[in-house]
Amino acid sequence: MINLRDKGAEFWERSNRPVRVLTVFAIMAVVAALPYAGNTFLQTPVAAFDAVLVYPMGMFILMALGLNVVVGKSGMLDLGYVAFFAVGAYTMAILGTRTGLNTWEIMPIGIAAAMFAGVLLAIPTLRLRGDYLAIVTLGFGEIVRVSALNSEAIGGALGIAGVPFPPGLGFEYQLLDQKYFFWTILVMILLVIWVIRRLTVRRPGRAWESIRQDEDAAELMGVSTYKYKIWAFVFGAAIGGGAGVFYASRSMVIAPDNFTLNTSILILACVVFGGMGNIWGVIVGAAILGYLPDRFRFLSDARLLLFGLVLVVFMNLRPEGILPRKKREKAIVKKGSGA
Amino acid sequence: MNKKIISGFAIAASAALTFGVVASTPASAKVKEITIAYQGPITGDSAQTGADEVNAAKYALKKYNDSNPAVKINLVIIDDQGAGSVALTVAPGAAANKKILAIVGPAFSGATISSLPYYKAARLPMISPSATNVTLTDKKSVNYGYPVFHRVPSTDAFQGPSLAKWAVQNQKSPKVYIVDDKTPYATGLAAYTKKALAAGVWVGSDSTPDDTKDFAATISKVKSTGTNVVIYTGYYSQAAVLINQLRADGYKGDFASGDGTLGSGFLEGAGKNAEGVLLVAPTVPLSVGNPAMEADYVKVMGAASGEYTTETISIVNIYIAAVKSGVTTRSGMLNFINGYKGETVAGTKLSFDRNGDNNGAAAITGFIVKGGKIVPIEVVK
Amino acid sequence: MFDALIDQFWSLTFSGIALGFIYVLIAMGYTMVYGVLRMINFANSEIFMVGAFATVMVSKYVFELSNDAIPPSNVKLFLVILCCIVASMLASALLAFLVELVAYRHLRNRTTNRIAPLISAIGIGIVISEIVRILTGARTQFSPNIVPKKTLATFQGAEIRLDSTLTIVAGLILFIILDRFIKYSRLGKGIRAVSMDEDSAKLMGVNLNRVISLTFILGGLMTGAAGFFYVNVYENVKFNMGFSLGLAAFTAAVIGGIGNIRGAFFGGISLGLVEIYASAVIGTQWKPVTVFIILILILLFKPNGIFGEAVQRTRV
Amino acid sequence: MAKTILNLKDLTIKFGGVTALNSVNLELKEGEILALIGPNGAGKTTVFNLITGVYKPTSGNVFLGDVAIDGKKRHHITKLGIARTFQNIRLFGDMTTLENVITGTDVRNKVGLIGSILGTPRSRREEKASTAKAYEILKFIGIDEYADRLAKNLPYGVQRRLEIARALGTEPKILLLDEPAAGFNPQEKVELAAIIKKIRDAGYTILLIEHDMSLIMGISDRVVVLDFGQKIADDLPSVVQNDPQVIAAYLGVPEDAS
Repeated sequence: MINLRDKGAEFWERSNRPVRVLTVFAIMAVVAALPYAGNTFLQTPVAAFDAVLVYPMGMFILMALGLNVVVGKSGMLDLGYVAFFAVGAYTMAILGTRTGLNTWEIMPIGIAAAMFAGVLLAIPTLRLRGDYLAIVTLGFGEIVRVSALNSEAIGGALGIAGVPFPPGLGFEYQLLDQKYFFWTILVMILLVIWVIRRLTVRRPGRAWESIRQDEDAAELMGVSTYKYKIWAFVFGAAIGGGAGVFYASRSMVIAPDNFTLNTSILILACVVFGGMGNIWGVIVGAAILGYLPDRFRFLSDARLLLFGLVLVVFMNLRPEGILPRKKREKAIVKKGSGA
Repeated sequence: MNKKIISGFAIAASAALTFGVVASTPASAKVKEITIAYQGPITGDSAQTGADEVNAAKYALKKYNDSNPAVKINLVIIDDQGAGSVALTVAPGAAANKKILAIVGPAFSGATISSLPYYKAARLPMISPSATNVTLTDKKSVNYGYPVFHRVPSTDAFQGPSLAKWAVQNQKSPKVYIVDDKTPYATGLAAYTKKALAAGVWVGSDSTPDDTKDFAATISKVKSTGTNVVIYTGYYSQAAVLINQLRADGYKGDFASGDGTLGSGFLEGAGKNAEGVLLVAPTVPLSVGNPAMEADYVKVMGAASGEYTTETISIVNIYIAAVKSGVTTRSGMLNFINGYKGETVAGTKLSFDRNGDNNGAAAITGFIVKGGKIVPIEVVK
Repeated sequence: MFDALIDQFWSLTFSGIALGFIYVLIAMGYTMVYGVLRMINFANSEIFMVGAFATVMVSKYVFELSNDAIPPSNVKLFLVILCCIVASMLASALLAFLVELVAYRHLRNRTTNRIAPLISAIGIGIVISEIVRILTGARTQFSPNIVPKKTLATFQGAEIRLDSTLTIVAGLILFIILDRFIKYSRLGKGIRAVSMDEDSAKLMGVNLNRVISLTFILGGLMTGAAGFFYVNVYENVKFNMGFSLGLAAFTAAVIGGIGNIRGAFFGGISLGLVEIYASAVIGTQWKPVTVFIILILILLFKPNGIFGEAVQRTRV
Repeated sequence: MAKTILNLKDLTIKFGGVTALNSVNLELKEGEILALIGPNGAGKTTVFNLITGVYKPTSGNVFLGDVAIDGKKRHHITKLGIARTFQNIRLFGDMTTLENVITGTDVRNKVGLIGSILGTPRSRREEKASTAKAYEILKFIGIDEYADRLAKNLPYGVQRRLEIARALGTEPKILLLDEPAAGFNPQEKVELAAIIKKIRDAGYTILLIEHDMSLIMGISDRVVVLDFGQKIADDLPSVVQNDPQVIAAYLGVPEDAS
């Protein structure tokens, strides 16, 4: 099968700076124009295409990028990622309905809360090995959901309604035309990509990569594995929390059933489907898995069945995902000057 | 699933979404077809409720469309899986699709709450056959559905006290244990039921999430409190599981439940354990309220009617009446609904107050299971 | 708060052990597969679900039992039990075999990525449960009463019922048979060899594919039996029933030390008891929270589960 | 006499009931090449694992200079100046050769997550310095032509040498080499010997596990022999070579016969 990743990378390397800039702008323009593509073959029946672009697609991409740092980059299997999304969303919902703070003011608080939850979970559990970590994180996700469900003070089963919309930034967010939401989330995604790219080519990225490949060897080479694993976890949590804040503000209503284990598994599927460890792959995977169920909504009864089949068949055909991890022989650091 | 409807809808929807510029159908143009939507769980854990209601809607529309009317009515099905999270994705689509003049549903309160902002913004009228959460028509609540939300059944605030009263009828000194299933519907009903019980009657509560298989812990509490009335406020399948385990463990007292348990599914699941169970509901099943129509329903649909059939058919009938009177827009539909005065297919009065509640819905019927049938006894006031 | 626990202690204990045995049998499906593949079989919950459905189908359509009819007795009862349990075990074993073939075998040879098979298994789990939903409908299906819920004896005020007793006794027998089989039979030794060291097992001439298939089938047989016992006690099935039970059983396997079948035995029984005690004390709605907090605490102090893994991963 | 840089005092470790090392004493002098030899299962790699913190000794201590390092975290020990290679190659296969070495140099870097995200001057300075240093080391070891190749695709001999390069990246005082010549042909062994000497001459102290006697005799200043977890000899190569106890251990002659 064609290695799309290498083709893309080859193109990138062959190109000079103007071509690169042009490519980036062309892609950005196409992506940003997506909300206007509702009447094309992309049309999702029943659900509005512009809304689908925001959730699930945009949100999934954002969360998959965050989870990818944990699973794809550092090799820790996290099945409870939705917990951080929930913490962010509930922070937004509680503060948004009870204080005068607006979405942008709550954003850092929500991210901090999710990071705190990340530390809380990471410190006792990150010493556990892979599969134990999976079940413990899964349990954590359930603990967060069930606690929200059982706490009448934060709405119990009904959740919290009337979460304020984000205040406009020179434009007004609209309910029935979600292009501003999409563009906002696009900016968030770009920001996250930029941060992850920076980390990947620098010391933290190498530390995570070495932990993923051989944790013992990494530690013996001086990598403080425990510290970097916590950082990966907390960094992933921050992205999940930020996504949660925005989600709650955009949805206006949140309830515990928005944060089930299914969401965690779906996000993990996005990461693996796209290609673990490769941010472009993860983005493509999340976009596809977020989009497909709504595109095939007309199948109604057989929709989930088809989704399951796609996962099985695709994993068997391309176990490393659509755009697999780096395979080419090229350092991603700049060549040394003093060599 | 009717493929023609779906593909027709897909085309309509794509046309409607073109750059958001949508011309609503001019009133003067000859309208040949009107589209309404059903919103509820078609897939997911609660799919049965959706299937029952969709079938009821299909039945009512088939009756109408087969009579060769001037304007036919199409049904679009919107699957929200009964979950707020999914409703958030589908509601914007329904709101933006100007072909849809009105919604039958949403079936569940949680999904309704999530959908409301969109339908309010699009002024898309909705009448729910089964969303009974009080806040939806509570002026002071953020979930207040005015002006678009309406419902046929009465709220949990009415059902709760009736359930409390009906449940204790056999006991001289009742000791009531309340079990809910942690859904918005059940927790709401449980709270109103508990509030209505006389002092000292309530002895305890437990919440058993709807994937609970083993009720041993709940049963132990029922036994150790000396309970003689168990009230379950959730849905029929878990109600049947609970009563079966209660009886198997030797519980001899009464068992009572609300409208979530009303239906043949409970009888099938509980078998002879269902005998003597006390039920209340803001409705009557079609088989009870209108046996003639039930017989016809079985003939047309090939199966007995399910939950909320009476409500769903009545709602579709309102829309049919609106179409017959020449309504072709959402605002026209909304005016028609607000001015509507009629009857449900079970013969009770049907009109809506300012908040969207059914004026005629306050009557809660009490039922007792006798001889393998749910028999309506009297109105519980 | 503790009234119910103290008052109904033996009754709760008895229910907890019966539930625990169902967990034990499902946990076998997880723990054995983990032992040889080092992978979580995420489709095991659906394998269990299909096993449970098999019992309902056989009792309903082969023996034409119904909820209202008098439960069968004596010879017929024995025959019904036997046919149901065999049907459940076979159905689950066949499905487990297919799951391995479709979701794991191809991937195992193609990638070292350990999460891809996980997603593939999750995918096939979705496919199985959706097929069942489309075939049987989304509502809870009730099973006819198979084993009469007769009280055999009372102990300290707790009623000891026939259906739970059957679960405990037969569950124990099945577990012992499996334990012996793995310990002494040639095939069982193959499984142990692979779970200790895949490469040297291969060198010793163990047919890896056959051993892995066999492990799935054995796990499927146990999981299917759990399906029968579940229906026998709780009398209902639903397309998505596997999820919560599978999760609990998997937790049980981890508590005992995943890959270790005796550990899973201990884990299953203790989880059954803890769940029911905790529900009685602090409310059923908090059950998942209690269970997972206990799991986290156990793993903090015993990072490989209480009994440890059957095989430690070699380090450095 | 050079001063002692690494000091193993009465080091004992037991696994279950088995004593893998029994009261081993060993001194490593600054700037020397010390070879650790012994039959299979004698406990050589166990010594490495104890020094690098993989195992905690049952009793006894490991001193780096005056500091007891047993019980310290592994990455901390690396930071204090001990680096190792692995008998079975454990490179980061999905990284390039250069990245492997840079990962080693990172132990001397100070920039954290936030600094890396913001791209602070220090972060940029450190990244640049690390890359330059890694290139230097690759050149020094003679594998710089492979800098951009993925480690897992390298020829076997280069992988072995990359292990050494990665360890050097951590700027150790002491380099522990675990069978660096395993699987090498005579020609490669000669080259390796030259590299090891070159490393020592550059100021590193080397502790070496090796089976190949000619290699050991050629480069080591001193040889320590382990057998069944006990130190049975510690002397100049030429002396050890003729020690009857050592010969017995290698030939498998029962000890009482020696």
